[in-house]
Amino acid sequence: MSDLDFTADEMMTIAAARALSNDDICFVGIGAPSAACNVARLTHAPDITLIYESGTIGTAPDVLPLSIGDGELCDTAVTTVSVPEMFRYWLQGGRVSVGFLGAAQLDKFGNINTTVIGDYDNPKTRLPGGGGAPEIASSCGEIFITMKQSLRGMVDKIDFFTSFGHGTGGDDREKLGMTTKGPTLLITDLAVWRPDPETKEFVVRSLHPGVTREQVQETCGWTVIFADDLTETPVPTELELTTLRDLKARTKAAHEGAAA
Amino acid sequence: MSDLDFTADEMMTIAAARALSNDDICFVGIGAPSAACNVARLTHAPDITLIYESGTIGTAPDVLPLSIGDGELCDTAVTTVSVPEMFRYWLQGGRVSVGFLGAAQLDKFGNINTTVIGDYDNPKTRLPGGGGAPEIASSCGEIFITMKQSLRGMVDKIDFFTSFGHGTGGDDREKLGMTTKGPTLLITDLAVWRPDPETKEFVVRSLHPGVTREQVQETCGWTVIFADDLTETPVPTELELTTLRDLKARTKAAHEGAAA
Amino acid sequence: MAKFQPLKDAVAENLKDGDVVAFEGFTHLIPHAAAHEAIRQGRKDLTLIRMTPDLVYDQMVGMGMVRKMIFSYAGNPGVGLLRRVRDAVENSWPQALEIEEHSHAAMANAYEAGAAGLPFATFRGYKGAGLKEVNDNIREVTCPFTGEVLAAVPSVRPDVTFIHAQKANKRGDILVEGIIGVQKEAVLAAKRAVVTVEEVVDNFDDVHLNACVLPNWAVSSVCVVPGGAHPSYAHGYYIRDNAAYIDWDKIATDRARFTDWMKENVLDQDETVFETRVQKLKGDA
Amino acid sequence: MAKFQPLKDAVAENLKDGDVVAFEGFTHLIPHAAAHEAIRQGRKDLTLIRMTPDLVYDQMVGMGMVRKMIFSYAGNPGVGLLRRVRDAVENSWPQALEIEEHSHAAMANAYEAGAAGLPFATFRGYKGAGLKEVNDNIREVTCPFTGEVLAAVPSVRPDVTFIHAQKANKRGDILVEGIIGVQKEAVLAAKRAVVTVEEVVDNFDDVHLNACVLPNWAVSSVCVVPGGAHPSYAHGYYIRDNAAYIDWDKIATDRARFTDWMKENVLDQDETVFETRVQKLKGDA
Repeated sequence: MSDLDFTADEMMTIAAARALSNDDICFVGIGAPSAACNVARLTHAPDITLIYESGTIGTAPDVLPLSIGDGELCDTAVTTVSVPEMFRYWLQGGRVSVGFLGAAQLDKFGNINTTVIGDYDNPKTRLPGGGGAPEIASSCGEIFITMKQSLRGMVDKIDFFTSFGHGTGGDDREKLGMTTKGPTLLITDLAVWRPDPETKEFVVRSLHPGVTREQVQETCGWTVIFADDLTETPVPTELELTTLRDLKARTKAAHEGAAA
Repeated sequence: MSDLDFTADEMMTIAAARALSNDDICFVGIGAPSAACNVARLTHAPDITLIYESGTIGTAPDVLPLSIGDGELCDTAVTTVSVPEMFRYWLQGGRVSVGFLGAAQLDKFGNINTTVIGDYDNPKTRLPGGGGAPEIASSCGEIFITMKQSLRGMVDKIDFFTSFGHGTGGDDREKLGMTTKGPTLLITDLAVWRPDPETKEFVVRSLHPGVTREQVQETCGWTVIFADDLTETPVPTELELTTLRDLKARTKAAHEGAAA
Repeated sequence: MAKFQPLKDAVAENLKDGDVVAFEGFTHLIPHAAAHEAIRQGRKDLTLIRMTPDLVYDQMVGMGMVRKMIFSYAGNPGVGLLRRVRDAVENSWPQALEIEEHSHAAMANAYEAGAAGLPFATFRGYKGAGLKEVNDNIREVTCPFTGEVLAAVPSVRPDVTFIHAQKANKRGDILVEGIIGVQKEAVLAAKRAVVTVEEVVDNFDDVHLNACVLPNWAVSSVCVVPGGAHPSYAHGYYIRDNAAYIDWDKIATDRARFTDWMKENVLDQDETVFETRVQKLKGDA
Repeated sequence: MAKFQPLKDAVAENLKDGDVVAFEGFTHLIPHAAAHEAIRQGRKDLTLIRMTPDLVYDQMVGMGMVRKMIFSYAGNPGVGLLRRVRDAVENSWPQALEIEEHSHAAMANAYEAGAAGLPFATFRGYKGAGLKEVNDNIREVTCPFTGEVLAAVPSVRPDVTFIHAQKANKRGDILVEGIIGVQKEAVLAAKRAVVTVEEVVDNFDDVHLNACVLPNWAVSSVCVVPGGAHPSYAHGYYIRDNAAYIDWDKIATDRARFTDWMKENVLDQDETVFETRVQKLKGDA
């Protein structure tokens, strides 16, 4: 381990950032995905194209947006298009390589629920709903998911299929006529997961520094499979950590205060 | 008759211009309709909205465009939208009150052919085709048609239904599910025609000054019906004539020469 | 043809009890002032449409004005849940709320189809998605060339749409810039449209040839309400009041606190208060 | 990701015999220079798509490069017929030309659907129109909500699209302004896209937020060809050479005169001639 101090949250964001490349066209969900995408842009992937569903294409915000439509996104974008155009030409048109999503509930096949806890018609908790996720999940070349582990979040059976991952595994996507890869990566605060090529069930490929198998299992509602060649996630570099912390600090200042 | 000299062509354009009102949203075909629409704008209807299918909304050209997409149309427009938006939101959206069309062949029910003379697969003459006309004819609130009379142009039976007028008359439009009025006015170089309310066959309502019933019939391929209350088209006013001639002179100079 | 009039008159003339209404704005240019006027006028039995119902719909639902909500993301963006909407859905307070839920793609396409005068929208969506099972307005069409089965939803056709925009010119043409969302579509899909603007300028001669401009004949009423999008923002005028969005989460948690806040900040005010609210947000816009 | 390269290389790399190709431009920004390069390279057996095939398609058809043409208005705008197209259709000279004919609304919707990745487009059109009887690619879909029967056409998905635009920036992003036609759709609907531009500028910082910009990753090749739209025009650079359009009508009337003109003005030239041709047209642009 390095002598750098970092939180599990920071490790999660940085591990997620590393998954993105300079050539990616990335459709960014709000929250954790937004931080990861911008850390990627500010470190190893300066030319990555970030797209937010508000219509902003090729944005380079100096602070993280609170909403997906903050003015900062538009000011720094290559262009800003209408929302119908965004969903028709850019997302459905098949021009996005990676969709980055968060999740309230997730199962081991990458299916996501952000709609309701409990029954749809008589919900225990009404969540915000899917927004762009149902079509992000089917139209992007592949899907990265990032979320903090918890028994409430990583469950054996999600209450509602907001967006489709690998269904019940195997070739479920192909059966529905989907030609995109679906979830290919899950980054939590404890580990990096990838689906098994056959079953499509998430398998832990690396544990973040200091994390044990037991911690991963205790915060996950399904029986976790660990890769035979399980490795340790490389610790954050100083550049990665500084970039993330500066970004968070700028963001906090911008959202708490009013205008300069 | 007035002591003003004017040609049959000028009378046609001016009679057509008079049919347009200040509140009209007018989809302008090229050629004769374009001259009439702009004479209306430059005389009694200064606030008329002229739309060309190139995407220019609310144009006020100083010279008549040669094509439907001259730069002048864009420079003077309230806004210029993409062609898909033009056809989807503005035309199909039902926001155009009058569509103004010319015709190569026309029948007595206002059906228009600008596609082929002869058989479609083995044409005697291949014409340019419909362009925007098929949907202009069905989507605009009503249709005005303007053309010079000739036995070749005003025929008993058109060779091809480029755009639908009143079909075989009566309620043919309703039968096809159309809710717009279709052709309500025909202005030729000899007369002003309107469809009979029941049969939908064009009836001559007024003869241009100096024109006889015989002249109208000799240049028309169907048996012409004249209104019981047939009148004479008012002669062009000096303002109308001057406006049209100035417009034509500016246009000729602009199209023959190169840039200033 | 657009007429310039006070917001009070525009709302009274254009919004009726039982209407299907969209107050649109995709995080940017949300017509808060117009929505607050509708709340003051006490409209009832409304069907609200919006991709991203946020604070104003939370407020209208909490005030008992809403029978049904058609939407695709009912959250306080970046903050969390809409607590008044949640209370209505989970506990029928202050009254039951019927919901028709879609994805963003479906709603964006439905507005587009509405603007295009079509009865439905087609898109490649809802594959494997649970909303298909709970929303009877998600159906299918088959491509007559390839046989591919695509999703279909009814077009959105509001009785009236409210939007906020940056500028009108003296003729009543409207300019929307920046994140334009589905505002053009929402206006063109509606029978009537009311636009609040930051200011009126002489003309749009300096406006880009292809800017998003709505001609005056596509709009019913134009009302000058500076700051009328607050706590949303107007690009070029003032920035988003992110702190207000974060605060709302606390206000809306509690029914009594919500009711008090609405009285003080909405019912006992008029639209002139918006200009004051954005004063401190003008620096960086 | 766009690469900057000479027009000759871009055409050679992107346009193959037998391709389905769109040289788009709605009277404005017609990619004449790119089409002339394609003529010089002697491509064969092409399927040409365009709403308004005008001079360049008349020329390509007359040079025997075209197997099929998909279009909605085959005229010389404001002047008359396309005489080489007519000669091919009526007399099979220099070879037979298959045509697939649509209305503008159908073609515009077909490009839109192509850009949107859909297999077909739906619209309310072709009511009572004769094209339905002669074009098997005009079919129907039924609204699953209202039962209304609408028209359907296959989406346009070219192998390659060529457009001309005003500017690229150094990153290869493309700016199109003025009458933007269906250029964005034509590029996004295609597998590959080649863009000729008037000039390259450092950046687009002064460009309107909502201007029509194609990001560099949506384009294959960018070629700097000043004047490359002539005798069409580039808004802000030079005006339409209306006299050249009127002249074309005489040139194209006669097969021998056409052939001579093509040799002198196209085959024996290269793209640098376009800059010279627009010199006299720059005054009023």
